[in-house]
Amino acid sequence: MFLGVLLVFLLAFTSPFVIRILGIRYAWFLGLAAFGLTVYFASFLPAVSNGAIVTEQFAWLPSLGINLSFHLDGLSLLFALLISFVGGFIMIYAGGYLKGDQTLGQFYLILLSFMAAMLGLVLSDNLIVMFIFWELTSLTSYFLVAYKHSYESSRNSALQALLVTGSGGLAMLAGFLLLGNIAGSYQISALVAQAELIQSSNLFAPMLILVLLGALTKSAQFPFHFWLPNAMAAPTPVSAYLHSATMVKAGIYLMARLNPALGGGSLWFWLLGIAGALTVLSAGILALKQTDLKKLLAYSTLVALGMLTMLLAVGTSAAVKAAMVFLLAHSLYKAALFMAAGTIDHQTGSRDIREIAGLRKALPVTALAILLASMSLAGLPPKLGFIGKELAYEALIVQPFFLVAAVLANAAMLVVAVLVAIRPFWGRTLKAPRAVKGAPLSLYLGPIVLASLGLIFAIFPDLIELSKLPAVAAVLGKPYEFSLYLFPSSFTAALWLSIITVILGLGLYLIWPRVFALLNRISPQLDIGPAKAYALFITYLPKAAKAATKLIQGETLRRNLGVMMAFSVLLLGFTAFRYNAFANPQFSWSLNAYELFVVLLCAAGAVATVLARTKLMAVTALSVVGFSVALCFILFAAPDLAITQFMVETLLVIIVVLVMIRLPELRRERSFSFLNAVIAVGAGALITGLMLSVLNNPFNPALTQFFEAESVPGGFGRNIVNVILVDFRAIDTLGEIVVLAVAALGVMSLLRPKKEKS
Amino acid sequence: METAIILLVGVLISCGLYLMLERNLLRFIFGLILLSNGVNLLIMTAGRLTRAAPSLIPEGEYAPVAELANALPQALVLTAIVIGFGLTVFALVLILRAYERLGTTDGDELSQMIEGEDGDDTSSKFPSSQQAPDYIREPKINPPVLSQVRESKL
Amino acid sequence: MNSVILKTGTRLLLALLLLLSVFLLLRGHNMPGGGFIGGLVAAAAFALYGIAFGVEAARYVLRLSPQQLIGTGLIIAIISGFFALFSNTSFLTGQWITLANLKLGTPLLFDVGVYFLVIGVVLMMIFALESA
Amino acid sequence: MSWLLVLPIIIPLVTAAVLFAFGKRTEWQKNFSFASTLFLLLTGILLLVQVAKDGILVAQMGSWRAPFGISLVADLLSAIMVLITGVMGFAIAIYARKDIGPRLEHLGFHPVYHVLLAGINGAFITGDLFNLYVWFEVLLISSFVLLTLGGNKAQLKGGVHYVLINLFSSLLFLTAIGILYGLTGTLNMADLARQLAGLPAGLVTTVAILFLIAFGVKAAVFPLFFWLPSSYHTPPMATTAIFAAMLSKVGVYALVRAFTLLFTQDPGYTHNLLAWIAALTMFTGVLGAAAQTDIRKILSFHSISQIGYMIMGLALFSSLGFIGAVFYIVHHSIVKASLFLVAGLIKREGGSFELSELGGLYKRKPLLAVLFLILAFSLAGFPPLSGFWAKLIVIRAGLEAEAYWLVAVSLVVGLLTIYSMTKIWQAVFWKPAESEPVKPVAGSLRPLYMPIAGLALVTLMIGFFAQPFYVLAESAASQLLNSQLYISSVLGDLIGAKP
Repeated sequence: MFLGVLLVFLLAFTSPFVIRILGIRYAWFLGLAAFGLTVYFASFLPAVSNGAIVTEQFAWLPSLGINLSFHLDGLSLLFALLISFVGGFIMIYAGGYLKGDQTLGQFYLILLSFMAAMLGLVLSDNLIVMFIFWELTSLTSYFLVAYKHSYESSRNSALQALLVTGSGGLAMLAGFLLLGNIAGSYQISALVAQAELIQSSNLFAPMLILVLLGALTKSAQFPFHFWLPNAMAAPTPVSAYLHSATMVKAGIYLMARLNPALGGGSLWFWLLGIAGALTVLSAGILALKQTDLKKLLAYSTLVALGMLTMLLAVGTSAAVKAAMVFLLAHSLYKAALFMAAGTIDHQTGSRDIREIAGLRKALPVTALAILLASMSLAGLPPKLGFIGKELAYEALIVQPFFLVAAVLANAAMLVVAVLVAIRPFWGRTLKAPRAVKGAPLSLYLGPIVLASLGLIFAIFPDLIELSKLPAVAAVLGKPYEFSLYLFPSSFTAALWLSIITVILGLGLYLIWPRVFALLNRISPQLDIGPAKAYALFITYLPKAAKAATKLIQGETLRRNLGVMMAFSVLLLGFTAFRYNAFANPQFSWSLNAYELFVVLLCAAGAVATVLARTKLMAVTALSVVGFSVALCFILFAAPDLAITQFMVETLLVIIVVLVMIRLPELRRERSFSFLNAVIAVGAGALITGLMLSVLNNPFNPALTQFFEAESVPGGFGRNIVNVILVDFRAIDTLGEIVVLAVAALGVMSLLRPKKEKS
Repeated sequence: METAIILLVGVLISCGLYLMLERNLLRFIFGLILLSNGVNLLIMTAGRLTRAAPSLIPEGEYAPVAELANALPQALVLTAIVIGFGLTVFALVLILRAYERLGTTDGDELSQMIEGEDGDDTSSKFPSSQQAPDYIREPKINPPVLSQVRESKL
Repeated sequence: MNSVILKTGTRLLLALLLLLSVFLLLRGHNMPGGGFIGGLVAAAAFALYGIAFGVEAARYVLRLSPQQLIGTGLIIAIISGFFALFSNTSFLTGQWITLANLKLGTPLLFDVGVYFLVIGVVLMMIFALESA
Repeated sequence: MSWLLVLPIIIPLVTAAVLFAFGKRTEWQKNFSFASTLFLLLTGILLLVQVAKDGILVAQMGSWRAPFGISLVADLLSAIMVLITGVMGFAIAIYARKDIGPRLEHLGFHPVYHVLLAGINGAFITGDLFNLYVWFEVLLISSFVLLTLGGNKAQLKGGVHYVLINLFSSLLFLTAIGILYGLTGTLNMADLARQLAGLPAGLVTTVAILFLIAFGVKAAVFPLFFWLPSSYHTPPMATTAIFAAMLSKVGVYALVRAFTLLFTQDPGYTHNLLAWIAALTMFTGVLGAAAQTDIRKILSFHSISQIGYMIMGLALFSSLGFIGAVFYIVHHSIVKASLFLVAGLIKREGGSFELSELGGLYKRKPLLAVLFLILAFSLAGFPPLSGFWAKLIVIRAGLEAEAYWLVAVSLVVGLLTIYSMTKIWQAVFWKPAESEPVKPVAGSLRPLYMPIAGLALVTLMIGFFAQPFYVLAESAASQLLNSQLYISSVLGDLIGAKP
């Protein structure tokens, strides 16, 4: 399995090169490759139908419990088959659709990477590995949606998709990590056995919310649904793929996959149920205000996803069965519809249902495909969509609110189906932007095959039954037997509901022009939803960030230093206070008269420096400080230090003067800053206090004693300070002279450009 | 006596920090010098002060015969003085250069300047003085004169 | 500056100060002094010479450029640490020999390196500022 | 054996000294510089292998035994940091061959670059607190010079900001050392760790705050990071790259060392404080990035934000937290530096650093686009690149430590990181160019692409083959958690003796 995924990746990364050799035949080659993959997966069908699970495992990051483990059960198999089978048609279709595009190689690179990531996602048995593939699908779909990236709208839509699914992804990562912590393993197949332990954990609720955030954003559930219609900016083959078997179904897959471990509780039910029902209702309404074929279909996808979410929320055997059948039906008809819509767009240059009509003669196969597929969309017999809808009604009957939502939305879907299937093909030929030619085989092969499959499966439900649709058992986490039939033997409640739906739908279609106008008139006032929130976020984030940064950072160096110093003083003061660190300071006042004089001189110099109005005064005061510090060193028996201080001070004064004569006179500061003074004095006081407490502790003279003892015998020198400098701690001195050297070089290079200019 | 020196350290640090928070960059350097003097004294004091003999071992002896001043902090301070010297001189020259190129020693003015071109090594990429806003342009007047102009205005 | 007295005096002073600086350098291991202080004195001597005769003249008397002095000083200091390789001890371990009652060792060599470097550094700074 | 520890410092120092003394011909300088960084890289590999094999290595400078002489100590963290310095030093030296013009070379770029490397390695490998100060100053002064080399106006403006703030923090560090010395009478970090255990915890923790602030400035954490965004965008990109790769990492390293070895008296207070700082650093950094429109400034602010993640790992004070911090340090050094190098190429190929003035590079420079993509998405933490593992480990550590609020912050910051990386991507590569493309620069730019490609390969490698890196980080973390190991390795038989 992993090899298969890798092969698709390999195909992806070689496509820009291979396509140069094969040209447009490459599309057919890729289609065949995908069908080959389908056959490969199909070969597991008999075994998996009997409850077998195929597994594979490779070590990756075993220390964290992250391994490349894969398993193929009914659910994974259903998805793998859909991804590869639908994918095959998409590859072929894309070749025709994007014929002549210079960057087709890159397109296939991303599309194949996306396909590989989807396959990896549904096959992984490790939460983290699954997450990695999950993110890869987000990433690759970002590039797919922005394929026409020279348009700003494409870029924005792609970013929106990435940010919405990305934020869900991040939440999901946290959820997965929590789940792993609770269950002690990231192995998905191991979670089922731990279901009770997981659900009784006190972290269960936050974990579930985090995980579901990922699933709901990915599957575009309310209130995250807004990115999906915008993602129509992608080329049609991409939309067809993303909407039918892949991307958006990833969230559904995840919920289904985790259902045995996490499902069943009331939180699960309410979260998914409400999200699903609201998605179904809002998407059903919003679909009625569209005229763009792709947008119409996009909202119908949202309805389907909402249905699936509601079914998974209910989670009974009947609901899961309905979900799986509905999912299969939807994948088939939605891919067909999108591809057919794309064909219309490709051939006419428009996909607005108000602009196109009478195409049935020019595009007969497409017309047939769209008719078949939209029957499934409308839930009419004899299509698989009908069976799926019946099953769904049957399962939802226990929840009246969900049921009402489903019936209303399906009525709207009937409208959409009619709009999509009838409008473009019947009626007078309107003036289309482009003269209509017959479409090539690559453009109608996919739609007609997929649409017909929905018909075949519906007429011969045994085909599905034969395989026992092992996905259902996988989602339920227990064996499950069932049978499918196109028409029930009697008038069941579900059938009545279907009839009601059709009547409602037809009625709605009759008043559609008015509904359309009404919706479009009130929609600006209704623009308060999550899409608006996202728009506000995107617009105001940079502004808010700028304001916040300005607030924190300020604009001036002085402000920065002030904040840093104030922070330091506050933190240090708080800590000292918290620990009562200055509890017992030590005082030793014994001071000779001349010592006192030196100390006072130094302090006076410091104060004078602060008060100095002119450069000269400041330098004079500074050198008083410097030389009195040198005197201090003499007083405390440090001759080397005193000499150094004297010499350095002299040199520094010379250099300061050399520099200062080129600088303007000191300006008076506007005023005495009380705040600055508080900070400065506070810092001085804190350091003083700290030192007084430190000096109260006994001093450990071990180091100095060692140096005194070793200076002559080991260092052959009597000046201990010098022996420390050149021997005991010579590497300090090495660093010190390096600093000097670089400082000198820096001074020279700073001053040199001026010399060169003059 | 340690207490007195520590209080002196406090004064030096306070004065130094206050100066560092002033607008004039030259004052910042003065503050820096005060601060480093304060810190040097602090390190000296941390090794405990003594009025005893310097840390020299008398001729003919292998070890000190009487109490000596603590040699280690002296060595540390010596290193710190030298390093501080190098850094201070560099900072000073940097401010000089900044003044010559940007025409101000006022930290606030300097920070609020809008940057012209980026930091490429080819300085020829700077916008020509016609297009550049005032403060990016090379000061046309010689710096000392500029300062006089400013003084007289104030 | 054209004062003959200053020029003659400076020449003499240069010699004297250089001598003093070497003295400070050499006695530094036993008495206050050392490479850093010695280097500063020597640099002061050259700086004085520079004031009297101009930077170019000072550069000429110096023979080596300040940059080369810095490099040489640094190399000497580092090399003094490598002598330890001969006794298979770690970097900067002192190696000593006795020559005619005089203890000579690599820490002294290290100090010589510091001495040259300090001369170079101070002169480089002062020359740069003077000629700028 | 002891020489292996000195080499990471000595190789660049000797190189610098030679270039100082004899480096007049620039071609010769370049080759010498290149060869030296190659040796540095090999030394780093050798050191890491040796430490992984034999455990913590210690060398006593001048053969004076600890704690009297200065110890050089290489535990796994140090060895990893030295290796990263080697890798980045090597890659950026190649880039600099072309990026740094003859004018800056003449002004002394190469010797100072090597001094910087020496300072960085010195800081990573010293076991002595005052010596750490010295190496800090070495790397600081060389960063000052590199930052202002050439002295154009933006550089001078940024330079003043950077230099003055860092001088302040240096003195703060020195103060802290002085106070700690007064308290213990020693400077050797292992000895300090041993002695601090017996001292009043309140006083020690107060001193710890001083170190937290001093190192915090170097590491550029909230609210001490101001110098970074004011200056990182001004010098040539080769310089910025080595700064972004290593400078703030030295601060992070120092924080890690201080708050695993020295100041673990009251983690309930100090490490909680670190957690708050980490959260605020992450958030303010990424907000800053969201506000900018200059690529270099976006990347600079990102550095701050990412440092928050490293500090978060430290603050969690657990094995997994440390592993995450180590992973983050390594990942960020490589990726962020490469992104700055890419920014330099964008400027050359697209003519600007400003997002609004750029565009169309996806079509014109696909290789650059691919390189940026790998690096940017690695930075944004997309799997399976190195940034993903770093993020994953830190977040998991946070969850295990039940620091949920911290995890929440890091997740939100993760989203904003994606936002600001895609902002660059969309504006520079996807958006059509507004104006005519700039004239192609004379000469081949291949030498500029090569190091970036190499580094991008490294982030891919870490991503795809994470296990060996994880195991290494795990051992490093276990050494950090077990400070007794460090102490006994340095002090040896002294360990039994009373302080």
